[in-house]
Amino acid sequence: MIVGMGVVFVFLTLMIGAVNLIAFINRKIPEESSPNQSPTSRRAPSANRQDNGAPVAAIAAAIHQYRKNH
Amino acid sequence: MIVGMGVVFVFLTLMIGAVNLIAFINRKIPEESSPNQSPTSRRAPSANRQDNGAPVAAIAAAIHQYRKNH
Amino acid sequence: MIVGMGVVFVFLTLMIGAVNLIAFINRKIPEESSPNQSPTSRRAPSANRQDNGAPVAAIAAAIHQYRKNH
Amino acid sequence: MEKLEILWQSTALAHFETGQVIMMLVGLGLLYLAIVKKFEPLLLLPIGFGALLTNIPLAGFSEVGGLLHYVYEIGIGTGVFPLLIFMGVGAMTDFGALIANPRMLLLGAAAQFGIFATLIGAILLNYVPGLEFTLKDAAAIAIIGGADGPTAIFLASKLAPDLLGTIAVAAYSYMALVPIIQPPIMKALTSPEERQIKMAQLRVVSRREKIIFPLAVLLMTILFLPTATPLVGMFCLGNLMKEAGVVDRLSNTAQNELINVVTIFLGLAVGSKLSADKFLKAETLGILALGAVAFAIGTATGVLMAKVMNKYSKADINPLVGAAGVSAVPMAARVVNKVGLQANPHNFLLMHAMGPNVAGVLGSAVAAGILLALVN
Amino acid sequence: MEKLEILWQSTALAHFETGQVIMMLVGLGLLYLAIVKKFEPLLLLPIGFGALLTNIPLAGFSEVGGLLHYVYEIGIGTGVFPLLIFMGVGAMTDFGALIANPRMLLLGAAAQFGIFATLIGAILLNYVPGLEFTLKDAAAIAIIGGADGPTAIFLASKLAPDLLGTIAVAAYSYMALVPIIQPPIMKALTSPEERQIKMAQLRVVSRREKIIFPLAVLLMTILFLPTATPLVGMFCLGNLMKEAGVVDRLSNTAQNELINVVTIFLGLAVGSKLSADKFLKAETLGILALGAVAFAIGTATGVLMAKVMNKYSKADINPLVGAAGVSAVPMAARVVNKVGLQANPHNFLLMHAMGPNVAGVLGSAVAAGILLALVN
Amino acid sequence: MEKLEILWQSTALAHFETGQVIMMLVGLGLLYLAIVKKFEPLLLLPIGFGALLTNIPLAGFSEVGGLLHYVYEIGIGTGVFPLLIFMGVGAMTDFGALIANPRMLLLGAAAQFGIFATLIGAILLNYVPGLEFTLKDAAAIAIIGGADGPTAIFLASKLAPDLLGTIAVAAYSYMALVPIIQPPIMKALTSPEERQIKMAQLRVVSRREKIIFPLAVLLMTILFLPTATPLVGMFCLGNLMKEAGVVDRLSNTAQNELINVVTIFLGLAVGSKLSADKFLKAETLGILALGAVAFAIGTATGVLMAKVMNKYSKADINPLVGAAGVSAVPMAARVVNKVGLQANPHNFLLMHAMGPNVAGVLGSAVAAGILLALVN
Ligand code: NA
Ligand code: NA
Ligand code: NA
Repeated sequence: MIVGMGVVFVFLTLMIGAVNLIAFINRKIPEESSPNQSPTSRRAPSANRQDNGAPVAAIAAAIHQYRKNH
Repeated sequence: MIVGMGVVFVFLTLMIGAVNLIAFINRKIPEESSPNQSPTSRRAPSANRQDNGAPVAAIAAAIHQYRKNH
Repeated sequence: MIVGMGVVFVFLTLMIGAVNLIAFINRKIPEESSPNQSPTSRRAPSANRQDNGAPVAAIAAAIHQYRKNH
Repeated sequence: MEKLEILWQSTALAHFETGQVIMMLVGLGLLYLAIVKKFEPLLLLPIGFGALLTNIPLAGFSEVGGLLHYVYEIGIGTGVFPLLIFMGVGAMTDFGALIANPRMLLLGAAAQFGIFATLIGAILLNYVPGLEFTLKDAAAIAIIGGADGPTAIFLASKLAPDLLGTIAVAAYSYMALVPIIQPPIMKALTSPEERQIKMAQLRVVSRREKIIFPLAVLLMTILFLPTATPLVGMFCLGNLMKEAGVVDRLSNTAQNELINVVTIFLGLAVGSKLSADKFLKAETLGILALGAVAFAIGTATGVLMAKVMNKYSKADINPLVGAAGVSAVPMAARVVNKVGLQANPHNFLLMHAMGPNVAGVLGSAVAAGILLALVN
Repeated sequence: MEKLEILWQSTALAHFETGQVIMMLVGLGLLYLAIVKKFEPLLLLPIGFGALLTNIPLAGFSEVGGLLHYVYEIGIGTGVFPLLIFMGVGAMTDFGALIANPRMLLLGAAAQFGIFATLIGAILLNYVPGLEFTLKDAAAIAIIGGADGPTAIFLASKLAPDLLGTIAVAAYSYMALVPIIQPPIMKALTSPEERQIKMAQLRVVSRREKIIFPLAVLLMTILFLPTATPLVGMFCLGNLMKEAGVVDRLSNTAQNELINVVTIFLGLAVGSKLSADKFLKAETLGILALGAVAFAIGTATGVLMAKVMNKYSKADINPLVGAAGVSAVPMAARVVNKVGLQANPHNFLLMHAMGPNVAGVLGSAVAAGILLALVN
Repeated sequence: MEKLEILWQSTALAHFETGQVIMMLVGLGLLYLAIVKKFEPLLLLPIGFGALLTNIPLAGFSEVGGLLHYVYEIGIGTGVFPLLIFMGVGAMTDFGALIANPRMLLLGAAAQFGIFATLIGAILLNYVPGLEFTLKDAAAIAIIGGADGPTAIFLASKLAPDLLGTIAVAAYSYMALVPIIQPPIMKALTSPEERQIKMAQLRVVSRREKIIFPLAVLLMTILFLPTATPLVGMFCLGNLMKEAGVVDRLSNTAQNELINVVTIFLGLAVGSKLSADKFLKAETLGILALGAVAFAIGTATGVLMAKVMNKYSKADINPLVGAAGVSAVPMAARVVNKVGLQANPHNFLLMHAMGPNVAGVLGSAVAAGILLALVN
């Protein structure tokens, strides 16, 4: 039991070191500002995506409907 | 065949009794009004749900776009 | 290699013929105008579909929310 | 040249047999019914495509190592696919109309008469020279009268795998033909006055009743008909997930992505059983004929039962709703509504027909359990 | 008459054993907890239903050829289902709070003390007459203290498949009971002043750190604890897919449709292990008791560790957040937040508790790897 | 102490071999390409992660009983995963541009020249000391020139499972490198005037033609090239589901959830084949070199074919669109569009390049069928 618990602690303590190391390196090497990583471009490209039209049309229709009724 | 058809009838007739029994008990023991069973709270809780933001943002963007064009 | 490449060409050339044939027949036999093939009716019917209400409600709520904030 | 010879030998042209050509035409016919005629396209499109694929010489789709072989063994040989479909259908089904008016269960029972009549018919067909049906075959064919695709596939996979393709095609075809088969029978057995009968509005059913209902159905099936529990159990699981209201994630997945994936593969696997040696025989004509008869009888007994109930019951019952007892959800209920509207344009029977309609699903699952218990 | 006899013999009534009846009541009890009490319904509903199905006489759900038999063998016998759940959970987990304050990992470690205390406890229970646990059994039981369902199922499937049903039910039940078990312990071990401690706001974590984190965790697990890599690896894969930002399609599927499908079948398969011969024995009471003890100890050691850290650290640490180290994401973190608000209505600890909370998931996966290495 | 020794022996540190370390670096490299460089991340991220997992000492991911072992056997050993991907891609593909201008099929044919040139190249590489490729190996390597990932995986799983990891990585890497590999070749083989050629607008294609097209493709494949029907058949099924318009439920699932789930596992399984003993050999360099050559040749023959067609055809054809014939949908078509815009900022070639682009998919599937027929 002591061995087991000890290993858990040693392991997670090492991980603390690792996270601190990552944070340290991260501060040293500033992330290059990449304009192509904007939220809009983060979608994975995929062949002939066509699922954009439908929801937009549905939303437009819903808005239209909503306006008529309110 | 007669046996088979008979069993179907017996079984489903028993079920009529069961449903009536449920309805009877249901009337006797009124459902306690549970405020935490409102429609909004019926969603199952799940770890770190984050799928709410995206559609709302998409809808807001769509509305914005729509307004500009109309 | 020559055999392989040749078969690819022969096969796809035959397919050109097939597509042209389809187009030809398609022009000869005009598609009967089927009013029940309108976009709205193209959805496959399915037992007790209930997924229509939710998104519309969500959109309406989003619109309402959006209007309040803008 | 030798290479060209190898390639020629590897074309299908050098190996086609007449039976395969005919079966591919059958496949194309099913695709036509699915796409142009919109006959149960969710199933008939994959079934038709599977029939095309399985009859290609040399491609080996349905031989060991082929895609359709795996799909069939894993999905249908084990009975898993129809059960998953049933779970999804359960998650789509609203028993409210049935709970509000439980006597409609009798209509769901009466319409199963078509199943047992067909059973006798199939056994009698043995007297026709050239037709041979074992008791198991007969039971599997009879279930076509249940008008429920997954139930038919499940029972056929257990009792008569060789007839599975034919039985599934017959079941789904006749389900699609409900708007053509049922109305004449419904009109022949009812008077215009009966067809105009208005039914009392259904009471509101509480959420608690809807939660307890699938559990009660499961419990009774467990007690009295355990052989029906695979089908009824998965159906009730789906319905419980829907009504419980605490696992909407699971319920939505069961009635959307999961059932869609299974439907694609179920269809392909069923189609893979449409091979010439199993389909192009006299038995197939017998099966198709029996299926039509079963539907007709089920419709008739449903309507007649409703007439009897109308006579002896306080509340009015429009006899048309009995026709919905064959299941074929929701098509049969819509047909009832339509025929009702022809008699009285202000009489909407749809909600009243939903009760017998979902009762019919239970009824045919129960009948399948009885057949399994009797002949297996 | 003979047919009626066959049908009677085919009812369950003629074959029920007392154990099966009791187990079906257990199944109904689990359904009650899931639906009415909303105890971890996503798992307990399918588990309860599976328990109903598996105890039906004659239906053979869990025998060779039955649906639950296949699902168990394919999904749990191989360990695949818990790993897929872990991938989905990884794709739902935000490690931001932990990366911002990595010392919280110590709390995730301390709370695993419950696991190892339970291990000793289970071994000691062998001295109680009538109870017999092997070392493997003891390790599988101990993991209940990890408060992480998939980890418990994964370890139990490897070390003690016979106890799997009981262990899974105990794990999920206690996870659901966190709001009842934890607060008294938390309050007993802390003073009102400690409970009011405010913690410094967490720094913003860059996207790059979030991408590198799962890779670093995987790398360290690979280097030091390869037996933990199945669990940790799939968790990190899910998290990497989420944070990478280039495979959102895959990440969304992993945390929605895929995890939902797997959850349904995982629950059914776990429930199928709730048979009378495996559940209705003295050991089950021992397991349930040990599970409760493990939770209590883990909560206590988490809080105590946080007190120690608060004493020796520059930055203030509210000892309550230590209780979140048991995992049970996100319930334990919410409990911390609630108890904190009782002490100071303006002190929101939720974000601070998320760090130890997700650290607890890693901690129990690591502990599972250690147990696998030690006893396998 | 003994326990500590057990734990030390159970760390990977005590067991790492150099090859495994190198392969894990390869895996990290693939993750870098996927996440930072956005090279085909949907596949390269899971492949890279799979490479990490499979090279962990002791974890046994790819040994009997390990997750990746099951996934590989079930998904790739049977050929099921690439076929499901193909079905999903079919459901995403719009053949409108190709039906409107069917001569573009010739460009899809010409670009497959890279495949057959590579086949010769791979056989010739046997003369390089240290390299040994059988005819089956050579055919599997050659398909990299088809620029179509699932086709390459399918063929490699049938002909050269040992090379599968390398071939898949090469195929997807070069597909991602299309924007770098193709433009110089396209510019070298065309004059500025040719690159400015405008093409006539495409006619509108009716829904009926789009429905018949996949059936016609399937029929011709069945007749002339049955060995290509697994790939072409599933592709046509997906496309038919999309165009039929009556099974949108199924089509949406095929192109979303189903393809996503399969992509995750396909990637992991492919990655699991990136083990040191199979990757770290001279052959790998040969394969990578041949893959690059195949892409370059395919691009060149596509462009040259387009030049010839432009010369002898009434309608103007911009030779650039020939480069899209390699497939790599939709990347190659986008590259064509971009290079075209550089020559004339008002000349949008995207729609015109989609024809040869999807023709290239058919072309490489056909080529795969020919290779299967010739060498198997
Ligand atoms: Na029925
Ligand atoms: Na834990
Ligand atoms: Na290609």
